[in-house]
Amino acid sequence: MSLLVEVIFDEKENKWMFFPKGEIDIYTSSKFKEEVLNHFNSNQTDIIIDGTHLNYIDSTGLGALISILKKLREKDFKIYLSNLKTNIRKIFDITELDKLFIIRGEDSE
Amino acid sequence: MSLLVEVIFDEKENKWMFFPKGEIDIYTSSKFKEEVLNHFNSNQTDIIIDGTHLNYIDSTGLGALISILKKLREKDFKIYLSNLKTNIRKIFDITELDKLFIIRGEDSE
Amino acid sequence: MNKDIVKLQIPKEPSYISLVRLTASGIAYSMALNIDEIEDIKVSIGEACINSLNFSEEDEISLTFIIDEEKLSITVSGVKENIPEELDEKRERELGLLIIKSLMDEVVFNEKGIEMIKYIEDDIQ
Amino acid sequence: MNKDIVKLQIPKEPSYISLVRLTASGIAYSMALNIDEIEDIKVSIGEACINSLNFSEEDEISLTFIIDEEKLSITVSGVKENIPEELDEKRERELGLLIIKSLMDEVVFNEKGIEMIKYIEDDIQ
Ligand SMILES: Nc1ncnc2c1ncn2[C@@H]1O[C@H](COP(=O)(O)OP(=O)(O)O)[C@@H](O)[C@H]1O
Ligand SMILES: Nc1ncnc2c1ncn2[C@@H]1O[C@H](COP(=O)(O)OP(=O)(O)O)[C@@H](O)[C@H]1O
Repeated sequence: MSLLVEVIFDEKENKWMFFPKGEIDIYTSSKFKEEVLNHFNSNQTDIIIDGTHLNYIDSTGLGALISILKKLREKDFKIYLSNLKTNIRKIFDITELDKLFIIRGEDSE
Repeated sequence: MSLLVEVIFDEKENKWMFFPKGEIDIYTSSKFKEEVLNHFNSNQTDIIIDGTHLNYIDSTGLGALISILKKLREKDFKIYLSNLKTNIRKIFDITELDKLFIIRGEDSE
Repeated sequence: MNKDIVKLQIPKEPSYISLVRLTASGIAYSMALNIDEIEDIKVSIGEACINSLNFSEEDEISLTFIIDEEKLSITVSGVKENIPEELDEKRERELGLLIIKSLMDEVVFNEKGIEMIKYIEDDIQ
Repeated sequence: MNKDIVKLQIPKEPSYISLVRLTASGIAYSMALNIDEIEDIKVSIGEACINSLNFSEEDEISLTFIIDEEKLSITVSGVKENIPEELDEKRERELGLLIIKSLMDEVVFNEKGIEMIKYIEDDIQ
């Protein structure tokens, strides 16, 4: 019923890595977006959002991700989603947002 | 939100051992009582009810235990409660049923 | 101060009481009550529902949660304090009331049922 | 056939939506729906509540769960199918409706809100 975000800067890959734990939902998504963009703004690189501990996402969470994606694209940076759980992968399927994001950690990679 | 009861006959101690997993509550307590008494009737010995995996008990569960206790006492057998979790131990405290049952696996033993 | 109200209504059936416990736990959890307090609320609301199941004249049990910064108040319809002498489970029902009175900070009975209050303490630990 | 009705009412506040999801999961779980179906219901009811939060004119969101042997029907008040053109989050709200329509077996909008139905399949696995 809440969200914690672990943030690591991966020096080797030169990317921000975010590990949201819990739920990116109406109650947490704007804080999540803010946190990701703050880190991005402090050091502009590609970013990875790892879904290993992400249990739930709703449309406001998708909106936050889209908004992040657009901000990064303006500066020609990429956003990767990795290790999404099946239930969350399903939401990306349904909404066809799997075409908008680079999804890693799957057969397709 | 349910109850599973594992039953073992301890040959060495010559006692029935019951391991309720889950909740002895209004929805499960009469079945629990029946299951315990069926085993007792098939082979009359002292019994141990182990609370290691018991998460919740309500007043109907207490009633079931009291009813089992009375049936056993009629035949001069004993009922032991072991390894109760703190939240469940608290209920026995409040209701003073700790005086009616032999509670094991604590400092007092 | 803002008061939030959550209402829940269930059929007067044993199988729905675990749902009430779940919902009550969720509310208590979101109020940042500690584990012991959440457990106290879960147990008390369970006992209130069992009582209502036995004594209410309605087909449903209605619950109201009033949430504010300093306390959680829960009312449960159909709960009776006076248990008929002739009832087989009289002592068992009395255990239920004893548990509620021990675990909640304030308990009031009225014509509609029971109101149970848990205060939120600033845990200094 | 018997129909059980559970009603839930929450303040129109983001912080109560996780409580709705929890309660809905509990109901779905007790109907012996499988994990995927429970998840579908949880996600859909979350989206319905977000929509209601945006578009309802009431101060509360009212939910009704009708439970029978073959299906679970959930109505949520204040949910609107037609999303105003000028809204910033128009596409986001449309994603919400798309998710509901994809995950539930039947979806009906009426003047009160939305009704969403999930049928219970006899899983032959
Ligand atoms: N000492 C006691 N304290 C509380 N409740 C008791 C006590 N003794 C009996 N009861 C009540 O009696 C019931 C079980 O006892 P019992 O008289 O053996 O009934 P049964 O015929 O169902 O076995 C329960 O409902 C229980 O609440
Ligand atoms: N391709 C799309 N599919 C679905 N929703 C989209 C899409 N593009 C934008 N949105 C919506 O726009 C919002 C985020 O995008 P953006 O225009 O960057 O807004 P913001 O100014 O909040 O960053 C979200 O509400 C999202 O729903």
